[in-house]
Amino acid sequence: MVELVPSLLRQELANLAEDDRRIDGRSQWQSRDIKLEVDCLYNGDGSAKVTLGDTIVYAGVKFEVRTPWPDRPNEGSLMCGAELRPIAGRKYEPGPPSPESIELGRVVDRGIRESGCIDLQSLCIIPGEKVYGVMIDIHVLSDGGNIFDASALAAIAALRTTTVPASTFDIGDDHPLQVSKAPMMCSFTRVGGRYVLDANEQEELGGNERIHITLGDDGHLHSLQKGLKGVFTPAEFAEILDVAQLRCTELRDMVSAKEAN
Amino acid sequence: MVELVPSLLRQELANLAEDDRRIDGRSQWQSRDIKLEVDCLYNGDGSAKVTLGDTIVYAGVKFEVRTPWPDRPNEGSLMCGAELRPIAGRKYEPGPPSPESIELGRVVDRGIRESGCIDLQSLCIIPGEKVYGVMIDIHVLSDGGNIFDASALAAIAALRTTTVPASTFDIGDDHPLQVSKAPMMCSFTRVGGRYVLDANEQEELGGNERIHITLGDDGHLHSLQKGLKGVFTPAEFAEILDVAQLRCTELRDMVSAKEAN
Amino acid sequence: MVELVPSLLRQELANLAEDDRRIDGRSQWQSRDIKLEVDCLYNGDGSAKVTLGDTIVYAGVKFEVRTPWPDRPNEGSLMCGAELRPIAGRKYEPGPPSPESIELGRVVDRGIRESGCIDLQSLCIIPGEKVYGVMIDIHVLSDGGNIFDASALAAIAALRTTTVPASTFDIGDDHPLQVSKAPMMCSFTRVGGRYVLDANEQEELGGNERIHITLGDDGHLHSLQKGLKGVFTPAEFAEILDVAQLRCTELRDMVSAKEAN
Amino acid sequence: MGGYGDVKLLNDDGTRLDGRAIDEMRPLTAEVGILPAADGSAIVTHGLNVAIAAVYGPVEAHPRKIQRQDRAVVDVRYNMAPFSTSDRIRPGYNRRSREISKVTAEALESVVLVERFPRAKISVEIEILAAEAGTRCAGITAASLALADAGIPMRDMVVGVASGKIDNIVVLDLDKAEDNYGQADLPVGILPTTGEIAFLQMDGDLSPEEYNTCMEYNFKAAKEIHQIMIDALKAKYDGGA
Amino acid sequence: MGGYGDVKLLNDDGTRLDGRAIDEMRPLTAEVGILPAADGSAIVTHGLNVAIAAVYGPVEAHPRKIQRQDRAVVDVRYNMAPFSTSDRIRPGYNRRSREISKVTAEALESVVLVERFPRAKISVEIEILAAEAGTRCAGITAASLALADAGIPMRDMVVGVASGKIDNIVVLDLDKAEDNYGQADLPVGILPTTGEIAFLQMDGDLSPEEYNTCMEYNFKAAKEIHQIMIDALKAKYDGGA
Amino acid sequence: MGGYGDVKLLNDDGTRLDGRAIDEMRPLTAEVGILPAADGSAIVTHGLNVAIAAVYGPVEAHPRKIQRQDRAVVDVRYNMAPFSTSDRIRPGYNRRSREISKVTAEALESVVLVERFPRAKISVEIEILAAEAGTRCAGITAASLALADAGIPMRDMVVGVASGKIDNIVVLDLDKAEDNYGQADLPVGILPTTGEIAFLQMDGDLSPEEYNTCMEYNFKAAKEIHQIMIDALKAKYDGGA
Repeated sequence: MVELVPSLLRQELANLAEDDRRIDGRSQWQSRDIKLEVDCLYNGDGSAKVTLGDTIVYAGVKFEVRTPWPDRPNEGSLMCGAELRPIAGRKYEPGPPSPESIELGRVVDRGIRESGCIDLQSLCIIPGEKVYGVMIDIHVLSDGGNIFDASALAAIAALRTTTVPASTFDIGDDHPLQVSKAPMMCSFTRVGGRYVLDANEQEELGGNERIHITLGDDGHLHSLQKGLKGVFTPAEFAEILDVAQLRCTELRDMVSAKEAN
Repeated sequence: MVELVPSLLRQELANLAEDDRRIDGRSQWQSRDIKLEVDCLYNGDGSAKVTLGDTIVYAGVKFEVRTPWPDRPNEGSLMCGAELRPIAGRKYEPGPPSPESIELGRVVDRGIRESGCIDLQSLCIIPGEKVYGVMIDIHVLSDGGNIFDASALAAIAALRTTTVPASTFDIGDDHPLQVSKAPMMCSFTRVGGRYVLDANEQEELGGNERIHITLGDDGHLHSLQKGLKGVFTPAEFAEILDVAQLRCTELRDMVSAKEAN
Repeated sequence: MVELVPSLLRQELANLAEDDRRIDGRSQWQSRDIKLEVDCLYNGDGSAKVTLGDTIVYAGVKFEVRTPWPDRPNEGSLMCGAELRPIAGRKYEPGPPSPESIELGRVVDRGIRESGCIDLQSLCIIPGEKVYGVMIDIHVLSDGGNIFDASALAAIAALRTTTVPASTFDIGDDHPLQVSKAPMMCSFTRVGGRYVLDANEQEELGGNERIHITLGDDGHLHSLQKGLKGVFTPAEFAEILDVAQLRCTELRDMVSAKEAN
Repeated sequence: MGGYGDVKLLNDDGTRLDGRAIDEMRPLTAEVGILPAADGSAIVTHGLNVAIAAVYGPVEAHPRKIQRQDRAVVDVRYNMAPFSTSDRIRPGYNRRSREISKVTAEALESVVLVERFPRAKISVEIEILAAEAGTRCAGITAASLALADAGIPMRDMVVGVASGKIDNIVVLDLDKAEDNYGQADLPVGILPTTGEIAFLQMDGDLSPEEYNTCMEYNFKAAKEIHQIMIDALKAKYDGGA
Repeated sequence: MGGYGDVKLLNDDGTRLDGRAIDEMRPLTAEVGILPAADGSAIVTHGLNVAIAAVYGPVEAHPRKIQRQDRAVVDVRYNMAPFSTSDRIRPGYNRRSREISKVTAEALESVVLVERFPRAKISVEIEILAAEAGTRCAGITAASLALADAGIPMRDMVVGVASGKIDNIVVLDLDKAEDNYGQADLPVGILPTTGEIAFLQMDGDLSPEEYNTCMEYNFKAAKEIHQIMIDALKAKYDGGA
Repeated sequence: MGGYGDVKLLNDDGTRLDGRAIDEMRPLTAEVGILPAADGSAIVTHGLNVAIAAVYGPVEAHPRKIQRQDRAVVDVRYNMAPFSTSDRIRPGYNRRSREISKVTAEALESVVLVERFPRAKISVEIEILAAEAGTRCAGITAASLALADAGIPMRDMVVGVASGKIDNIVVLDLDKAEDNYGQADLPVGILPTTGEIAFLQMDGDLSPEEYNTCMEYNFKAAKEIHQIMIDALKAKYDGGA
């Protein structure tokens, strides 16, 4: 694939959009192929690997036992973080967490947290004394575009196949983590003036703002985020929300199929 | 006001000093106008805003409950810190605390602490178990010169109008913090070869060393600090100490008047 | 001594090596003079100063009382760290710990720890509740070459003359720390193509990889480390291991002599 | 959202605990030019929130690797003062403030005519002195005013405003209790003239219909706030006339 | 080494707890070219360890003060993912990972023909996704493969392998229990063609004779691993033929 | 100051707990040229305090933004070794050491002829190996000696010395107990030739009269210390003659 300098690339993307085409031949609302593997890492209490085009993301779940927050004595905690380390691509630099990685972790975190898929009270071991802390770590190994959707999918898929390592902490037998819902994220990027689903790396390089939508099983919104420079109209949002509803259902079915294996 | 490059500014300041004048028309021992507001911020257990010429400083007081230090089981703690963030002026950069902000916080801290105005034993809740920690945070919003005096005044004024939020911690009713004294800071900068009171930003830019003096109600010294490049003689110090005695009394009266409101 | 640029220096060192000579006149396996002082610092529970040619290193030992790790309730802990601060030489910069200082601390730590010279169970005060933590801090004041051997010697010499400050913690009378063995480190640097013992600063500047060997009282290996760019053959290692056995015995005798004083 | 359903947030007459109607905003005041040292500045009080913004620049961006050849970068630092919250927070940035800084900068870059200042940096400092739910919106509003006060050319203002859901009812402008115990919060940055959106975040649970109601309220409130902003600028530049 | 003598690590028949002979390696697999964005990449699984390495470069080194006039610098970051260990580890580097990064970089600089790329930087990223004792060796092997995959000229590969001592017997390739309760560990980086050593660490207790036995085992295993590495490169470049 | 009035610090005969008279200094020794690598160095022991100072430079200041066109900058790092205090302190700088570094640098800049070295940096490293009250003064004295040893031109030395108040009596040179339980401490940096003051800090409680007595003692002691400093320099440069 020819490397275009951004301004030429922008022009090329605009020309393609006018003909309702995309740089890799996909249609406007078409995603790249997704491959999902779960329970793929020793030492992860849950784990998943998502391959989305050239994007590769791992998520791992770990438990710890801790004392509850004083104002929430009957609740465990859930935390999701993301790392964007130099392995992920030429543009990533070593150093403290970048705003990009913080945003990624927090947007995925909110989608999972706000869907209520994990009952934090079910993570209580002894009220006021001991609760589980569940940590989801997202590790982007290759950024080929749209790392948000790949990360969110890896996170929820890892969670939904997680074993609570109770025996490690002398708290009875290991058992599956209860995850009652499957919130899914779907992201749109403005490319050549219009929104497309699942932008690849070139489309992100020559594109504008993006919108991340996390939807629950019932089609409710649990998390929204607009990132990067650009604005949108309410009408544009209404259109992509409809697309997101369809796409999230597809993704949810894929995760269910994986779990049924 | 014309921006002068430092060497020209130095010359100008020296010329003015020879005629016993200052760049903004004040006399040698004259301060700029001060405006003090107290109890001005929601969520601050105590708060104050000081406007001193073009300098604007806020101070906020917050309580926490903590375990006492093992060697001081009957004492709470007092801590004063200062932030000099980029909002305060063009010369301030983001990043970890600068030596300037650390010095500011520590000099104000020593003046308050060493005056004994807060009885640390009165901050004990349950000996050896629970004590109050009192945190004074100074936030400089605009550096128009002499941020030390503005900060020290904001800190003591905030403290003296602080409510101990005992009910928040289920330790009885809220009540005023006992502050038995009113230590005041008064700073002098060498400008054009001689010391002046309350230097403005231009005088600081073209000036030399400065001396910070904190005096108690009885005129005793509680804190001294010399900052920046320069030296002084014992005779010079004797002169400014006399000025400081007068000025600190004025400041103390202003705080008292505010409290009487 | 003339400062040579590295490539000229390399050539000069290679020429010397061909004639079996070294830049300061020593033979291949000859060390510089060592001077060892112990118990030389107020406030150190143990302390030592090593002067090795132009290299000067201090080590200090401090105790703290802490709770044991949950999986080792009957054991105290030992920790060794090193600081390479700008005072040590022109090439050292201020800032967070460099890889060089981390490596130095960890290699010295492993030699002491793995020799088993300190019985960690003897550092237990109340099982599961209170144990001693022993901290050895290495402080390099002047890097004249081979700071590893100087640091390791200072660390073990300080440890072996350490007093457990039990009375400070109200745990009975002060008493000597039991250190049952005397692990010694011996380092080799490739200079002019061959290994030499105890390289000086110039030899390090114009040399290649180095090998650090820590041997116990019985001649067993407790720690190995290869540092810097370069490779070696098993036959080369066999030769320097023999030299290390002799040298470590000499060093051990020197420490014993010091202790007998 | 805390989402603790056992706290009742609506009175029996349909009003809220503080007496507001469901589509009623907390009082908002604005003033510009309050900081002598800055190129532009503003203070916004929104309910009990106090947000102060300062603008420095445009100046040449340093170090050079942050420069953009074709436009200015807008550098935003959103910061909460240690004494601004009910529990003191440690000075310095945390993950939340870094995220808000990033998306606020991106919202402001969307309206500033950045292409007029190649290789420049425009610094926007947002300091929250008191927090009572809604600080990011108050910060955006204050930042827009400070940019205008600094004379930075913009194609529109960005008005920060939020709606949300409490007791299964959509309401405008959550206060602290509503934020703690409510079900959803939808803060947005609206361009009042063009009707576009430059800032969008949301968490909680909203049906698509509820989302639409939230947005209706948000647009309505943005108009009100915009007028207050215009008045504040006039108060300075027209001598209050 | 943990050195806890009360855990028996050898069966009565002389085999190890997992059934291996004392000079038997855990299974090892390798694949190259697995990361689309990198100039070279590889994954190595060794026992249950998973190590992924990527190579970026050579590119001009920045900032200039890290440049070397006569050669490239090899910059290695060895990092353990938070979920790679039995107890989660906090993201970011710690003292252990910094030390391993340093000595791994020095080992790779010893084989890369760095003098061909003056003033350049070659970045090697090693990510451990699962750790079961021996990650630094798996990382070195993966890094060598990624360098080869990136087409960086080298005078030999570096093969990471370790031997150690358990129950007073020298064994090849310690697994997790053996690492936790054993008596010594000797990880090395061997140049399989020249028979030289570019990486050496060791801790525990070994007599000189035991050291020699360890090294015998290490050299034997390095040959085996080298063959697997060659096969992995062939699988990509010869179309698996 | 600790200010714990229940600890008696003066004997009935008016002497202090360690037998000193109220205007008597602890023993002080000085030696220069002790560090081979530095351009100048010195060790000062004052009571049980041990302070070592090294000077590097003048060299061109880097990065360029710290350069001053018309003079050298003096960069001071005051650091306490972890084992220097009764409780071990964590390596690295803390707020106290950063403040002392700042005001010490400013004191030294007041005597070094910095205008002779435009755009240069002179680095002064002060390491406290043992602390028994008064380390900042010992550090200033050691730094002055190291600067002289490095041949840096100065218009005078800076001599570090402190007085304070215990049991309501002004005394010279507080030791550890007096510092912990005393009522005031006034450390200064005196130019012994000109009689000026380049360094001044103070905390506790002093009447203006007590301040004057402190300063009298300080000036008297500065003379004594100055002679020891001169002797130390002579011991090196005159071969001890």
